[in-house]
Amino acid sequence: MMDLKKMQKNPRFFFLGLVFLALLLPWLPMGGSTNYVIRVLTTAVLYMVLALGLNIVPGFTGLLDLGYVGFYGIGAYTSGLLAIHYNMGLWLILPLAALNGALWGILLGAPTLRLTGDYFAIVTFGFSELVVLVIRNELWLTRGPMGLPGIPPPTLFGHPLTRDWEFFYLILFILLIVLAVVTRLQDSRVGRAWFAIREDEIAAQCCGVNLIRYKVTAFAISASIGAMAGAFYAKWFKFIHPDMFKFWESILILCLIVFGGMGSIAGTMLGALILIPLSEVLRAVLPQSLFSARYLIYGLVLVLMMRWRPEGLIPFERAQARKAWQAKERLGS
Amino acid sequence: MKPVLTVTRLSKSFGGLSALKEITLAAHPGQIVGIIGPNGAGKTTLFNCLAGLYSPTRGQIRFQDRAVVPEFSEARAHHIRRCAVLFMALGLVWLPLFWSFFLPAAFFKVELVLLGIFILAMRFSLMRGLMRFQMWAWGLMVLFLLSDLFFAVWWLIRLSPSVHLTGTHIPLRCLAWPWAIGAGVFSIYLMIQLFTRQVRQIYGFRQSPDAICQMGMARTFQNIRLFFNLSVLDNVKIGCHARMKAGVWGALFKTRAQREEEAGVEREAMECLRFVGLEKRAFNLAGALAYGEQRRLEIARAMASRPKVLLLDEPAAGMNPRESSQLIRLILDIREKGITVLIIEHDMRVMMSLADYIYALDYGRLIAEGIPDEIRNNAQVIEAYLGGGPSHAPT
Amino acid sequence: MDSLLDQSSLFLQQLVNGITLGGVYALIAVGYTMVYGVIQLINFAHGEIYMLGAFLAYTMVTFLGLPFFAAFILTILICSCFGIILDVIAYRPLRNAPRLAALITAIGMSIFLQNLALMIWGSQIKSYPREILPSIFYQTAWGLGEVTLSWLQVFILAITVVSMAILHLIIHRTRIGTAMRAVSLDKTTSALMGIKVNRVISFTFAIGSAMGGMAGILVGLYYNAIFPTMGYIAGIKAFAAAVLGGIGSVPGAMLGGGVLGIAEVIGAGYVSSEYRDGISYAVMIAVILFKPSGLIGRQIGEKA
Amino acid sequence: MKKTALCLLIAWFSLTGAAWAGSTIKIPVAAAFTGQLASFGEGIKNAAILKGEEINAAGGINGKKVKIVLEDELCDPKEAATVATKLANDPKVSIVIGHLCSSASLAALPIYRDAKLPAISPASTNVNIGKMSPFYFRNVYKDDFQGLFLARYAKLARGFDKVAVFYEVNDYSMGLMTAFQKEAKKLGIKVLGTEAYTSDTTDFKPQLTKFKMMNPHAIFIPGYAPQGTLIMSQARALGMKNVAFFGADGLDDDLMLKNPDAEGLFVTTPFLPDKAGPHAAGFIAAYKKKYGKEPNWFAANAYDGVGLAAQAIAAVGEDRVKIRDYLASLNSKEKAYKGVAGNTYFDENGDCLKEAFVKEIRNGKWVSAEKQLQ
Repeated sequence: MMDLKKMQKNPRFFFLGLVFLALLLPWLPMGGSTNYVIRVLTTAVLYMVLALGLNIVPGFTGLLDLGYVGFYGIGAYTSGLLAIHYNMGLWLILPLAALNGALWGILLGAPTLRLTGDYFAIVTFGFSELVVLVIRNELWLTRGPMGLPGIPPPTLFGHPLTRDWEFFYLILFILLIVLAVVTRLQDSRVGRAWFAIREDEIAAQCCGVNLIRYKVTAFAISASIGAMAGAFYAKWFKFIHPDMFKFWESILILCLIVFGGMGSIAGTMLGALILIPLSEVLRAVLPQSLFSARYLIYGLVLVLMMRWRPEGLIPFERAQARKAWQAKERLGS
Repeated sequence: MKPVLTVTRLSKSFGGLSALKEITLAAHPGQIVGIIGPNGAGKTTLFNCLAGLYSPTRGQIRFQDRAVVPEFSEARAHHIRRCAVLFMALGLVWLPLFWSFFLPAAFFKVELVLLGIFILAMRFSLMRGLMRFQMWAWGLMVLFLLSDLFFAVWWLIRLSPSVHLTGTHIPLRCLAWPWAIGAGVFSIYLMIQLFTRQVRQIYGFRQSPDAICQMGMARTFQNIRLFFNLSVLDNVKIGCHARMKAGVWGALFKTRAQREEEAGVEREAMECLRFVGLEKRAFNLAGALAYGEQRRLEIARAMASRPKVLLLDEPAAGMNPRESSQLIRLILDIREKGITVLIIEHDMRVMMSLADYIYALDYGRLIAEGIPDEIRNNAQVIEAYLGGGPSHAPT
Repeated sequence: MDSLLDQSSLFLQQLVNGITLGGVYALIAVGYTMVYGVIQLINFAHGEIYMLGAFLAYTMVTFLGLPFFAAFILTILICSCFGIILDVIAYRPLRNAPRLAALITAIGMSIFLQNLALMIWGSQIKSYPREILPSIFYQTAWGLGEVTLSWLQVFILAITVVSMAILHLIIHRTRIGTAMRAVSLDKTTSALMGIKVNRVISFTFAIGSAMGGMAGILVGLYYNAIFPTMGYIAGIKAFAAAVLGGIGSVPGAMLGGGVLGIAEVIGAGYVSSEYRDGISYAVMIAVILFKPSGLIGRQIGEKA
Repeated sequence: MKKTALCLLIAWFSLTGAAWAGSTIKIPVAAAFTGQLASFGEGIKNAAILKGEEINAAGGINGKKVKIVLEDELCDPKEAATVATKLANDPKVSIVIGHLCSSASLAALPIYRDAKLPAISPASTNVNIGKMSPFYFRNVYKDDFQGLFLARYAKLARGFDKVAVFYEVNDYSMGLMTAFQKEAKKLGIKVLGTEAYTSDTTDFKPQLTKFKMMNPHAIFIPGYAPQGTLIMSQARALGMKNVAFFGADGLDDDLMLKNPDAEGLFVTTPFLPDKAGPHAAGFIAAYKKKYGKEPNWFAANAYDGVGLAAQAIAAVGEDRVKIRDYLASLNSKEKAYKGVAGNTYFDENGDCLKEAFVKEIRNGKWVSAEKQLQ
């Protein structure tokens, strides 16, 4: 892929170009359906954030986490409840939701993280199901299946955000923050420890990496990112419902990172950018009877990717090679 | 002078067969200690015990007057775990039933949540050997139990059949209360027993591999265990991990300290690579290296943690004579840095030319020790090796 | 407040319900437990096979108008073939890939099959026509006061027990069974011993899937409802049962199924019917955390 | 990155393309036409199309032809929100008929509100929909009314005073249950117990066994038909022979007729073919002719919804706000829209009061119960 080369040449320029393009989007002419397109793209970016968050666990640390949507839901309900009962602003809610997510991440992670791959997956899955069950049945807290309607919109300097492009910019902003967090972690001691665990747990241990601590850290950070995404989601939709946080979501997000390339940040985002609008394309293309079965495609993506290109569109190795290349530039040797 | 590493009467058995029997050895600073023996003699098992990957069945390992493995028995650890699990299972079984008989479901759910938290805490602490944490968990549990008993008595005092609660039935309640209280008392008893045991065990857990690496004991592996998808440089950087401080916050906010540390580590990593002669390949992926290079990279990674003791597990395996002579020079250089080297090697030429002192193992038993010449002429060793086939005969 | 007698009969009735449910779980659990025992893979798609079994039999009975027992046998055969196909096209290519890959493939397969069924049969709840079974099945076989046990329940339990017994014999008495146990211990070595590993694995899939399909039909009969997503919850609960009993052991699956079924029904009956599904998840998590080897499973040693 | 560009391009065209349509009056109908609740959506679809054809046959609205556009949202809140945005940003759309499920309505509602797009829901009965947006109307009664009505009917017409409630864990069902319980307490009906199930449950025996021991006169199932029929069969199998079952409009589905155990079930419904007014006769006949079966209440309400929309557009043109004001102005019996399912007029919340009827299954057919509560 040639423009990946370009990315290697001057990644910063390329990146800024993308951001600029994104900022430009709402003002392009689209035959009256701007808001619709923007809404779809907002969803896509939201899933980019989610994918980046999930990526930390299976991508960086190499553990299959099927319970991610649980944290997403926790974040959404934290945000919704805080907004309704204490009408807090988004800027207070985001960190609180993140904290709550991290807390639950640690509570779940600490005891389960020593399990072997597939048992871990199953336990996380059970966790997310339990979260949904609790949300469903604890009416006094979440109003259960009645959902949580009438969440006030976020405000910026007293001016409430209602238009679609405003939300688009907001989620872009969140994406940039998360992106910064993830990249910085990736290039730090923590990130290296994660990669080491992913590559070879025992060798990592013998290099002085404290498995449990770093796994729990990864889990907590991933959870808090998920919760932040959830917080935004609640503020954006203004209505949340237990059905929005079903197991499907976890699979969908997993599908994004598998498709894009587990462990490579660019890949994850690319995956989200391709697969999420896909479902809208399908809505336009498929007849209604087939549209309800569109998850079939995602299942197929998982299987085929694993069969023919398990490393995804932008493989982890290539990301690492690029990093090495940049290090070479830096050291000038 | 005092030995840097001492192993006393170390034994390790997998199920029935014992891989190590009563091994006792010592390594002095700046020494190159060789460990030889035919296949299956338990050499690698010994290394795994030293590096903390296995927990020995019996025996003691001391590293610079610090206990890597204190006088410790697996059996006792298992007993603790059994008690703990039994206790939790009991809690899981009796609390729900008990509550479903006596109190409305709301209380019961709260109880289950608390129990859940308690169990997570318990599990976490058991796993990590964080005993203080565990005592807190127990304190919590005591509170639950006492409150339960209190409620039970309370309900029994006012036995009004009119109370409308989930499944409150007089006959069942009459059955329930002695049983519930009995269970409560029993679990409290169990708890106390556990408590005392744990207190005795507080410092009784072996060090984990990462802690051992922190102490300054690094190792390489017989079957190469590199991080193949990472760059050579990053491999060595991870080797430096043990000495670094930067945590999540440092990474997020790129604090000055963190930046300086990163730069320093990068420099040192390059030095390590230069030391083993891999600086040219620093920016390739480790997977792309040749076999010999990968072996040297493993050594570089181990060196990066500035160890006091270096464990080399068959470093010369599969090397041609030129490479292995290079290796010998490398190891001698390492010794020059004042690092103690424990080395497992089949290639007797390498071993005899390197080692200051040699321990010979066979079937997990120490059959001979001494300087190379003694070993070379030791009848038992020769016998063991001839048993292993003449090709291995010491030269 | 009702009398003690009513209470006891209520409890008995719940027990009966629980055991029947447990039988069904056990039948599905066998598929998981065998496949896991042999290639250490959680075959998420197994729940889907159970669902397909139900739908295949339904299609045969309603559209092709086959007699029930013919459809029964035929479905089981098709399901076992299907299991083999699944193994060959999806899992075999990944034998030497990292476990994560195989696991993700399994999940993908399960989603794929579920939505395929959604496309073919639609999401409406279907039910077998009552005529396909002799009416005796719907009469009570055994009634003590308020407690009733229909012949259908007896039939289900009988089939469960018998098939389990047969399975046990196959695994412990026949050559292929020995081969299975060998492969489950060590693939490469048994390959060196001249065992055709792939064939053995396919055989395992076949048997497991046959059981799954059978369970599907029985459930379809018993609850009179089949729908594309039925495999999802049932699959997870069955897996919980397998883990509870000790994954890799057939009697374990049976025991686990029974215990889980009873636990679920008692929980729903006495504690809270809202958290009914939660019970099985909780049991599963607890077992995995504290006794991964299950009630009577063999120890899973952690290799350093 | 090329791939991305390509996909974006495709997405772009399919999305933007979706908005362009012919120069007719678009009346989108948003409901679940596939998925679990498709059978409900079907009635809505049929009736809407039927009404559309009738309008066009009569020369359209002010000479313009009407185009009924079906938008499937699977009763999934997220889908509903996306569909809602699509409609809200389509300049051709000036009013929406939808949504079906209350959760979908709640998700779509803020979007319509922000876009000032009026919507008429033919089926969302959740209590707090109305007060949340001035642009959301519905020509169906609310859960609280229905639950209250059922309680009264059970007590006064059938004389039940020991009832157990077996509810599904969803907004519709629980709304009904609470309303029912409130009224039941007033009327002195003893609610022996309430048990829950979820939409993917197939084994109801544990809960039913509990009910059996309480031996109630009747069991109230405020859920949907697919589970309802299972519950009834399993109850009979457990030997609950002489317990009556009743439910709300969620059970009003021909699926029940297939089940011999459902004999004697009675449910509320906003529309009964034989109780309906004179101008309903034409609709029923046409519907039967076109689709070969009796219209259910979903059909009737959808039919009225489209009719109402057409009337509004005819009166004030295609301006969204004007239409909204027009609908809001229908606030008394006199101004009411005379539909096939009774008169439709809105209170200040955009909710409407309608009378409910009761129909029951007698030897395998839906017939209106001889005892009605007027």
